[in-house]
Amino acid sequence: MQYQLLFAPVFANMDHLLTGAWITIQLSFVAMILGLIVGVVLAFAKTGGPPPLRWLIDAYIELVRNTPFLAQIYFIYFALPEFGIRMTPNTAAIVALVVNVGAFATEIIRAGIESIAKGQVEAGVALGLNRLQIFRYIILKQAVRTIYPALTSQFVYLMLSTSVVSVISATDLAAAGNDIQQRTFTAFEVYLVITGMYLVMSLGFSGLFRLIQRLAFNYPLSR
Amino acid sequence: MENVEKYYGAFHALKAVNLTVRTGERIVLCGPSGSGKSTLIRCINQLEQVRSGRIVVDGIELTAGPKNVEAVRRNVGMVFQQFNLFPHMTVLENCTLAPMKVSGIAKAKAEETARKYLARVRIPEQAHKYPAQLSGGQQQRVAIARALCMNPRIMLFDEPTSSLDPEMVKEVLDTMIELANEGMTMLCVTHEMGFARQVADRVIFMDQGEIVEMGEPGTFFDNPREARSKAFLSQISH
Amino acid sequence: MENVEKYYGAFHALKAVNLTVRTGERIVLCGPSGSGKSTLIRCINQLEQVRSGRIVVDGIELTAGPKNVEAVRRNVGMVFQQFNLFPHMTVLENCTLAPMKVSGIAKAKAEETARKYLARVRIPEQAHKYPAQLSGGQQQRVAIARALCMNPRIMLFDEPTSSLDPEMVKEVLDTMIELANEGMTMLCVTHEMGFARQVADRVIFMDQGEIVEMGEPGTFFDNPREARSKAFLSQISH
Amino acid sequence: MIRPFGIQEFWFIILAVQWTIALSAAAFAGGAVGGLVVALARVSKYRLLCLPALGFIRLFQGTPLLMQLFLTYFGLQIIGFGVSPWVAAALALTVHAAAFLGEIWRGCIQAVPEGQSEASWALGLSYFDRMKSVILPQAARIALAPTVGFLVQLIKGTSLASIIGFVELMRAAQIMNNATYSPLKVYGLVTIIYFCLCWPLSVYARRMEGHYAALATR
Amino acid sequence: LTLKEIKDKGTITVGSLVDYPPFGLLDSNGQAVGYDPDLAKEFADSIGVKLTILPVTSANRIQYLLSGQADVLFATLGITEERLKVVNFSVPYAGLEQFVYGDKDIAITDKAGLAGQTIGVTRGTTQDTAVTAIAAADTNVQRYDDDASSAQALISGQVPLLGVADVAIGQIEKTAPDRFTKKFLLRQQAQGIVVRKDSPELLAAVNDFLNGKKKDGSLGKLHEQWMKAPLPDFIENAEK
Ligand SMILES: Nc1ncnc2c1ncn2[C@@H]1O[C@H](COP(=O)(O)OP(=O)(O)OP(=O)(O)O)[C@@H](O)[C@H]1O
Ligand SMILES: Nc1ncnc2c1ncn2[C@@H]1O[C@H](COP(=O)(O)OP(=O)(O)OP(=O)(O)O)[C@@H](O)[C@H]1O
Ligand SMILES: [Mg+2]
Ligand SMILES: [Mg+2]
Repeated sequence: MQYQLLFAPVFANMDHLLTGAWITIQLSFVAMILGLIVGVVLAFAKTGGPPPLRWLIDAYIELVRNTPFLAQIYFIYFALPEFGIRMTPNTAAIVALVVNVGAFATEIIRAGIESIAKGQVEAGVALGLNRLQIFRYIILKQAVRTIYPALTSQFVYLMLSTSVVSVISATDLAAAGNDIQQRTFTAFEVYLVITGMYLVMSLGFSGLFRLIQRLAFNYPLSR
Repeated sequence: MENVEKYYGAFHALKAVNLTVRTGERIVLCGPSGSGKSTLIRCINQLEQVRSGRIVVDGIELTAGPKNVEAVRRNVGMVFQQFNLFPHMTVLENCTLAPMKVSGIAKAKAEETARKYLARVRIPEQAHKYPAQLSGGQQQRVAIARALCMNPRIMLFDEPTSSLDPEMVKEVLDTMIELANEGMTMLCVTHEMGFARQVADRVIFMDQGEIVEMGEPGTFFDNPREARSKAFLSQISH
Repeated sequence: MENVEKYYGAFHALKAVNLTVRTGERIVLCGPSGSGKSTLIRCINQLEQVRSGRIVVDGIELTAGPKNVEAVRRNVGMVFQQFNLFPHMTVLENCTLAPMKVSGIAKAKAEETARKYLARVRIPEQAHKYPAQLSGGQQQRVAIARALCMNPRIMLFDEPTSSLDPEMVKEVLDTMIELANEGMTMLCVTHEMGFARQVADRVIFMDQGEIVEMGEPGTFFDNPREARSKAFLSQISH
Repeated sequence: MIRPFGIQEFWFIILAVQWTIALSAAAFAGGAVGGLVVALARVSKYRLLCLPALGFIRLFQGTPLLMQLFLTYFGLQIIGFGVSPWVAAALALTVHAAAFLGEIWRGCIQAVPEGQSEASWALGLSYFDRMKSVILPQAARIALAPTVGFLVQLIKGTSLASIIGFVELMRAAQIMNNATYSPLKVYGLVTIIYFCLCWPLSVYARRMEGHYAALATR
Repeated sequence: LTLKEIKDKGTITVGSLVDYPPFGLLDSNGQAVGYDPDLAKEFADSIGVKLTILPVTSANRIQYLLSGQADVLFATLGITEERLKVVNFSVPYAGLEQFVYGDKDIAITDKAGLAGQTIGVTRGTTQDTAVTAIAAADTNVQRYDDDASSAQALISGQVPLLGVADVAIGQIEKTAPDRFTKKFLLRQQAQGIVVRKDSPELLAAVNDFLNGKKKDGSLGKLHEQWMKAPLPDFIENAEK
């Protein structure tokens, strides 16, 4: 049996795929920004907040880190309505992504904060800055610079994990691909093409991150 | 400073330390590694909390409550062995951060002050560089300028020259000597004996968390009373 | 070493350096930071590759091919500023690793040799500790013993004492002096002038990638010829 | 035909754990071997080794695991190497793990101070001895925590093998959910099981991280 | 593979759903059972080969066949024009009635009522095709990966309406009785057994097998056993 690769139906539906890719980019981007904010706030709270708050954050992180994203998204979309929280699929997808990446970002940023030399904080204290000012003006930028690689690969990973949000009928790239392959029965070809599109997007995101790095963290490190 | 006791866990780092520093006085602290010199001066601006005893700075009792700590920190400048400049800010930003955020001074005014002090430590032209672009000696002088920008009444130095290459030690010491000559109250941990002889009003020798000997530099160096001081002095001038 | 040129990218680190070291000679290299001292001695055991010029060690031309590099590396021991002991191995294991793996010596024999050299650097009792459990001075002496275990014909030292606390400098220098007295060929980057005066046959002063001055320690220290050497010497003995 | 979510369904899901574990173990074992090769190639100074390793990492870190699984299973069949879902899933996850572990370990190898390499060189050690006796043991200590961390990610990643019909934990849950229409019970159970698998590993990883930090600051 | 090659090999690989009761499910021993697997067993016996059931996923059923993982699909596939373009169908062997189904309070009786509504379907099923065909421009069609997810979307209130087959409706009614009603019939959908276009003899063998079983009534019995209902008339009488 000889399998004939048929790309024509895939390319005929390219607009559909591009729309899906655009939604994937939007989902990732919004989730990334919100997740980063969650991460920064929680990391700050975790490195100095009152113990009960820290336990709560720990519990959140452990729960998210140790369960599959698929299960998390099921829960948010199908179970939360029982508690009266109802969201559209794309909103639920964003919420799930933020919840997920927020936990990872918190851990990464916390590690970054802890990697800052103690002397930096002491210098801030000696100058009379308060805790929030030290965090905001001294630690944050340096911390993000040290963990920037880890953070960006987490974000690329996030972008790739959006491929499972189609289970709750969100309309991302993977969902668009599924729709097309169901109609044209060229699953292999469709997946090959969208895999290529994901690759382009992740390389694009990596490039964008490098650009941001060059612009935002342009201060020289010690010789 | 009265009867100050400091513990790190079970480790007794400062043992009943008593010390009074008068305005304008310049004190050099020395002693072997681990003797508690850093601990002592770090207690003065509460980088370390003491177990018991009283610390009064400029009439304000530090050990009495967090409000006082704030007030004292504004009056105490500190320079560290590792410079601890903020690497992500230019020299100028390093110097203006605290005045702007802590004292609420306007940016233009803060920069003016910063430039004044940078000129005083002889590096006015480096204002827009980042710390990593400066030599160690220049960095340490920026650190001194940064502390001065808060108009402190006392300056603390913790081995300001010991992580510098030999060529750069002098430029930093010169800056410190100038500062001393202008009448700044200074407490300085250092092993630079030349500096101590030249500017110190008193030299304090510590060992194992205690003040072992205290005296004029001339007397101390040439004629130490205690056996421990003698042993130490002979070691560092081998 | 003939006409050696070394570049880091576009940066010209060594400029037409010529140097001949006789067997048993003890040479001290000094010069300001960045002058190429480390680069020079690192070229000798090919930690850095040179752009052009010839390096001949013990009759073997290093620059001629990889085979020769292997042979030369066995005859050259090196001690670094940062000790670079292997932290996951005990002192004894640090010392026996290379003899066993490179020279294929049996474990018992290698340990015997190692103990001999550890005794010689005066720390026979530390053989089963890990580097992190030793003081800096002890670690550096282990590093010396480790290099000696390979029976090198030349020893290179790159600022072996400059990351040590002042109290520990002496114990390492003493070890080096002993070694020198036993007739080891040594090339040593250091700013310890006392050591240089005591053991060096020649002092070489480098600046900006060039050998500026070369001479007997007495002559060099008390009566330097070049302006740059004078400036440097006055700086480090301020 | 619908049946309630009973003890039998419960056991069906519980027993599927063995396949999740088997898949994770196979992928981890294969990925460790591949990852070591990739990491060594990546830190090599020869471009001929370094660049392909980089390309490999970029490719497999830059595409969704879901797609990798699908393309492996159907792609192998198409080019004439039909394999069972089990083999395909193990293979795809192995390659995935090799890419991630390769990148993690590269970082760990590079985190060993340069001076260690230099000292080994100065002692005359060969490349093999230098790696085996000096660099890798130290890198391994740094690598332990992130590696265990990745193992957690891998275990969770096996849930995507459900796309090619391989019956591991997540697929078992889908099947039971379709039979019982009790998603909260089914997915609740599955979530708890994943948590029980992953959490001890996470705790261990963090303990190791703290341990290493304590060593490093000495 | 041609029929002859299958016979030479001695086994036939049949793709079946195992997550679509009562058509296909797993029994307590993890064996695939149900209307599809049982029928496949009888077919394998009829041509004298051993049977291997390959569990397939509903979303990728056809890919298993096209890429050659499965020789034939007994996988509850509805016969549609689109599918006929890439594969061949046997004579119908089962039928489903598909409805628009949803909240009691929603008063809809025909496709015009779908305007402005949100309706869920299972991705790639024939309901998907049917609903998509009649949906108005402002109808929001949400596609889930399997029937249980679609059903859960309805039950949890994420969608008020569902395009769904009678089999699934039975299941939903048991979980959430009296909350939903059938709105209108989408269509009657006949299911066929699927083979690749390049195996005509295999198709002929399947058709012979099915026609034989229809004639002697045993297909009806098997249907009765699993579906608790006789073979629908439109299947019984269909000639293809
Ligand atoms: N954060 C800490 N936790 C525990 N012990 C500490 C801490 N900081 C300092 N110590 C201990 O307290 C003692 C005094 O330390 P201190 O830093 O004041 O010494 P020092 O005189 O400044 O020495 P050096 O010359 O090395 O800077 C030392 O034995 C040190 O090990
Ligand atoms: N790997 C490298 N890449 C680029 N430049 C380098 C590198 N190593 C050294 N250099 C440059 O080469 C010059 C000589 O360096 P070298 O380390 O030999 O100086 P040195 O005399 O040993 O100084 P120090 O006393 O600080 O150790 C310096 O200007 C340094 O910046
Ligand atoms: Mg100190
Ligand atoms: Mg050097």
